[in-house]
Amino acid sequence: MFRTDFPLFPEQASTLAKEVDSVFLFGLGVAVVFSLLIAALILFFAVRYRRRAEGDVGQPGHAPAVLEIVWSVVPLCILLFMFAWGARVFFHASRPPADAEEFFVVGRQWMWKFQHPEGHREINELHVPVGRPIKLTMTSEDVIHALYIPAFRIKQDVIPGTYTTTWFTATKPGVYKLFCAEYCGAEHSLMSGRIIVQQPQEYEQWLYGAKGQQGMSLTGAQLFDARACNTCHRPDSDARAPYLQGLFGRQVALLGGKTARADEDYLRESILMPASKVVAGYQPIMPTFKGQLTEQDVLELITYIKSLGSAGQAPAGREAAGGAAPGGKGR
Amino acid sequence: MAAHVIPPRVYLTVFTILLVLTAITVWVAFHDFGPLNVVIALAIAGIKSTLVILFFMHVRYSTRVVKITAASGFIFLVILIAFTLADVFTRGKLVVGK
Amino acid sequence: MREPDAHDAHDAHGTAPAGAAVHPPHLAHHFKTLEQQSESVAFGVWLFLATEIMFFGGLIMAYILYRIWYPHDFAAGSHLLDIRMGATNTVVLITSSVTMAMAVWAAQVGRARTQVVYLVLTILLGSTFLGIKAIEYTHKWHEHVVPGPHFAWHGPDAPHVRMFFNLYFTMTGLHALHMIVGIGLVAALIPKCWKGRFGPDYNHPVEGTGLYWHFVDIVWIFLFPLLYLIGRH
Amino acid sequence: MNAHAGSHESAAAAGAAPAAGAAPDYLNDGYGIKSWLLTRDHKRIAILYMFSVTFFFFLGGLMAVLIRLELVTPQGDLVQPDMYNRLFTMHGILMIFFFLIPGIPAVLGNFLIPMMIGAKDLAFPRLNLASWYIFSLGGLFTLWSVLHGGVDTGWTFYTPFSTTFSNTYVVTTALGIFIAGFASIFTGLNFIVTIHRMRAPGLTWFRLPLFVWAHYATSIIQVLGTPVIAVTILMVALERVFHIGVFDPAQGGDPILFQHLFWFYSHPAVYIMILPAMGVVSEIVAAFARKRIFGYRFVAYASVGIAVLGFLVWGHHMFTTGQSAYAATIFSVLSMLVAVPSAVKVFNWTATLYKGSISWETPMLYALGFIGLFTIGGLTGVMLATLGIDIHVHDTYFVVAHFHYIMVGGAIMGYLGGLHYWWPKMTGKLYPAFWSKVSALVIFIGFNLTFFPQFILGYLGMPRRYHSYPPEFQVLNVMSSAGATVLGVGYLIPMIYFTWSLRYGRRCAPNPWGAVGLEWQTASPPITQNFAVEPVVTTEAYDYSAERVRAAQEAGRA
Ligand code: HEA
Ligand code: HEA
Ligand code: HEC
Ligand code: CUA
Ligand SMILES: [Cu+2]
Repeated sequence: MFRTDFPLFPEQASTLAKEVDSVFLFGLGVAVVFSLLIAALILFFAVRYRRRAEGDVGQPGHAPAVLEIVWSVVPLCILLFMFAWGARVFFHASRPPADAEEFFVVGRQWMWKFQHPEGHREINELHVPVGRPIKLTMTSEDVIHALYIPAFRIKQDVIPGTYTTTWFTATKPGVYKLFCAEYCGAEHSLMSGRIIVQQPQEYEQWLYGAKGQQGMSLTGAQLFDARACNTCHRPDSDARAPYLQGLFGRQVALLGGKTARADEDYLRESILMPASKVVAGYQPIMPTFKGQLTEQDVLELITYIKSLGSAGQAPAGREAAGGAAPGGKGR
Repeated sequence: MAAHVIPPRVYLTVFTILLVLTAITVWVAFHDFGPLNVVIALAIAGIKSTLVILFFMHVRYSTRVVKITAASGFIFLVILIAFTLADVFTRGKLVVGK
Repeated sequence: MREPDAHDAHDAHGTAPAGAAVHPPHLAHHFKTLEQQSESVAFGVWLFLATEIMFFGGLIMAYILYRIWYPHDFAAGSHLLDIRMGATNTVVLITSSVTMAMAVWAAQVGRARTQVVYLVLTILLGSTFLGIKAIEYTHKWHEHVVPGPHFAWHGPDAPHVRMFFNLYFTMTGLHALHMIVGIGLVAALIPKCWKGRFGPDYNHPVEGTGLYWHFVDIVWIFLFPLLYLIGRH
Repeated sequence: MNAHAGSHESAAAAGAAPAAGAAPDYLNDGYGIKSWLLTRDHKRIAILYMFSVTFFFFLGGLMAVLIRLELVTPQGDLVQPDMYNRLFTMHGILMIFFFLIPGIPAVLGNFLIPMMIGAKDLAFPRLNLASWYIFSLGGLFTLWSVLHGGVDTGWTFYTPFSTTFSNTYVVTTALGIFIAGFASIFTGLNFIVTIHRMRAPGLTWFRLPLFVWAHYATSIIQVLGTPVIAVTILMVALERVFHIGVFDPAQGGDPILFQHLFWFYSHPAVYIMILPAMGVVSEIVAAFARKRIFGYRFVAYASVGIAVLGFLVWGHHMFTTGQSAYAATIFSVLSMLVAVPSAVKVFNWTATLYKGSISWETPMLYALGFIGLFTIGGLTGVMLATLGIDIHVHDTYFVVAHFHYIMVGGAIMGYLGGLHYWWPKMTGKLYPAFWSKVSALVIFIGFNLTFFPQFILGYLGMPRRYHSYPPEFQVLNVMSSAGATVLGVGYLIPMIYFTWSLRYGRRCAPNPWGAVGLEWQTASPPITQNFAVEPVVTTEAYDYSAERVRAAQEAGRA
């Protein structure tokens, strides 16, 4: 089956796509203009000044410094312009808007696992509503993968042991291809999937149609009990461990005088390798949960901890600004 | 012949300084200077190796290209470390929603 | 190969070209003067050392990164190292550098016996270093911190402490390997020194070997504070 | 650069007349396998290298053929995915580490640098021979791995896939690359010392041919960059064997550290591959336009500028890998800067053609092809360095097209141009002019047909290292595979006529092109000592004045 119709330009289906395409088209323009210019000059000179007699020699030209400066500075200006424009787009692409909904992605050889904030899970397929910013927080269970959605012009490596993020706002309902772009082993080329962009109502329907799902923070809360985290992390004053309410986003004072910001990576590390960053004023008694929790579990726990409020939007009755520790223990 | 012959006296002087510096660096290690500990330790290592390079390795009396070669190894090493750490220190620092 | 030997036979190509009649015996056919030859060798060795700096540099880069990430675990690992042995070894190696420098000096002034004495001293000191290192390694083995199935660490965060020891053994191991090569190079010089081959005109093999030896010393000058002197206070 | 009238003529005369002197040319100075395998003559070592790299090129090319065959259809039907992964990995490794990196320096550079600077040999002839043996040993390790099933990590060896997940011959291949790396270091070291210390009287830095400048710059990278890949690959091997954990996130290691260390070498390494080709092009353009290279000094400085700046941009391979966005920004802007010296070179070559006396000989065709294709490759490189574009095209066929444009369209064109230019010098034989022009044309057409469609594929979003792909990409892939066939034929033609010429080629005059470079002032093929009398240089490089050219031609005809 040989297709004779084939696309020359990829579909644009996110807010970012237009921006990326504009820089690209500019770069392409520069490339075409300069390639043609050089090619034309070479051909013209090679014909015009072709050797006519055996003993002919070229006319030694003197190289004026101005010329050298011009053809260094002009490209330089074009290049810096391209850089600045590209960097703007890139920063836009790297900073999810504050109101983005957070989805979780776990990559593994050779499949993609997605989880909606409401808890619904999908494999190799992701339903999203059109027009709403969506942030993907991603990690991998084995090797490095990369989430690539050409129609959205986004790509981000998914790295074991840490979280990376990317985001998009889809602009057109439809079904778009999803690829793994970082080589990851035998079935790298089969580690693909679909992004299904739906109108918000359709999406809601689909979500509630998906039965038996519960919010991630709820499963997280259950895990928190089931894994006995709550035996230490309690609100009372003789708890052996810091109470986690209002933790997310705050600067945490660590043993040894350093501080760390309580972001996802910090929480993950605190759960899997508790001894590597010990909170000041506590004993390093927390057991490691490495190997006992799946990446999925960790994500759920993190969502739960985040749902306990974060710095800046702390639940009533506690102030984040002063940094006074919950339960009176210094942080 | 890298023509210049350095008299043994110089070697002995350098040797003494190196021993003293070794003693200092060990001494410093047992005292708390906060973050300065690392700085002092590396500074002393830097001075010691400079002495070895200049005198034992005759760079002080060598041609300019040898001087440049000796320096370039360290310079490129610094580039490697500086740029890599520039990434490591700023990773994940992009503030959400700004 | 450490010391790119320009000491090529000059007879390989049959008839020497006219005008090369006064070619000193130690001068390779393609050089014009002994000075050109010995400068080339010193320069070549220096370029090789620049390479070596970058080679160790990759490891040092890894070490610095993880030390910044896991300061406590690295300090905990470092505390297990014997600082007295490390310091002793530093002194031993610096002393060997002096004896090596003296050997080069002896070659420059053409004293054959003195050269041999200093070279032998250098080898002895180098071996002492390796001996002490071997003792340290055995201690580490008994303390179960040699990476591998034998490794056992009873504290929090064994993986990061293991990382310290992995790097410790890789770095000191590679350094020791360089020492062994250095001892071999020095030993290879001794017969020639004994025969009085080296003098004011021709000594670049000794000088080149010396450069290499000092470089190995410099590596240790950095390894010692990096590995042994963390958070001792 | 050249010897001025008086003394160079005596050199030329003495060298040029085979009958006059006692000294046989280097090819006849000893026969038998031993006289080759134990030679210390840089020219013979260059020939040894030529055979080795040609072998690796065709082996790598064979894998490319299989890759392109597999990609004719969207389904993975020719080979298993495992096999496909090994194919592109071995293709990349062989082409980069065993063909292109040693390619021009160890063959053309080795042969020509001593002659261009009027020396009898490189500074360390034994080290030179040793480097060929080291290279061969590295090659054997790699071949051994290929024969036992190969490696499937991609030529980039990204961790933790290469360290904990791949179950192929990573360690032996890594060792092969590690060993071959030292050959590269020793070649570079040898060149630097030679260029500093062995120049003929009167040959100042700014009289050196640009070929020598380019190799000098290349050597800097070889000496300072290669050890880093060596130690990195050593850590990968240690990690596989002893699980030292430095790159293993499960043990607290950082996989991105590997990428930093890898690209710290591998980006500068791309300049190891292109700078020598640029040097070749400078020589050819000057010789066939019969004109001094326009802006000689700027071109010379540009080589060194590229080499040094090239060390500061490696992070542009890691824009989407979780490297910090700030670091990415720095690397992006620095990548832009490194394009400027390349632009300077392209413009100066073009300006050299202006009012030149241009002859359309085969080497010139290759050189002009180089300039055009390198420009396209370089400008797409600049697009990749633009952060906003790279998020979309990273790890797609756009990148594949970019680097083949530079490495196949650029560097190989340069290498072939150089071979055609100096073939008479190296062998004393002429190849058929007609067929060589045909080959240049076939290669140019085949090349563009192969790799141009890949730009489009890349922007459409086809990821690289894909064994199977969505059907809408098929047409472009078929075009690419068809082009690869033409390209393959194009490479076979020179292979055939070069081999043919060794036996049946017409004997050429010492200076068939009427070129004025110092290497043309001696016999073709040269005597073992290169020059019968040491040349003395009194003029600038590329002194293509009418008298000089006439003199050169006359001496050449003698
Ligand atoms: C010989 C090899 C070679 C050379 C010389 C180059 C040269 C350049 N490369 Fe390329 N590159 C590779 C080989 C090479 N590259 C390889 C092998 C890869 C892939 C590795 C892998 O992942 O497997 C790669 C990948 C690669 C990437 C990563 C892409 C990705 O994975 O996402 C980037 C990104 O910045 C890049 C940029 C550049 C730039 C800016 C140059 C510059 O040096 C180019 C400078 C030249 C010019 C700019 C042209 C001449 C200028 C003019 C005619 C003047 C007019 C110019 C302007 C107005 C701008 N290259
Ligand atoms: C110097 C470097 C070099 C060279 C010369 C080439 C040459 C070629 N390369 Fe390669 N290539 C790389 C370096 C190079 N490549 C690298 C570094 C990668 C990345 C690897 C990775 O991802 O890890 C790559 C990847 C790569 C891919 C992407 C694979 C993938 O991502 O899935 C493709 C696909 O088309 C390709 C094609 C080709 C082709 C068609 C040629 C042609 O130019 C080859 C032409 C040569 C021949 C054809 C052989 C000679 C002729 C014969 C043996 C006669 C018989 C053949 C016929 C008559 C057809 N290369
Ligand atoms: C045996 C007691 C104990 C258990 C069980 C325990 N923890 Fe902890 N945890 C601690 C202590 C003590 C600290 C503070 C010292 C430190 O950082 O290691 C802590 C710190 C933390 C922190 C960092 C808090 C901060 O303020 O920065 C997080 C997050 C955390 N624990 C999560 C969990 C989760 C999730 C679980 C269950 C899966 C859990 N803990 C189980 C004792 C415990
Ligand atoms: Cu997952 Cu490629
Ligand atoms: Cu690059």
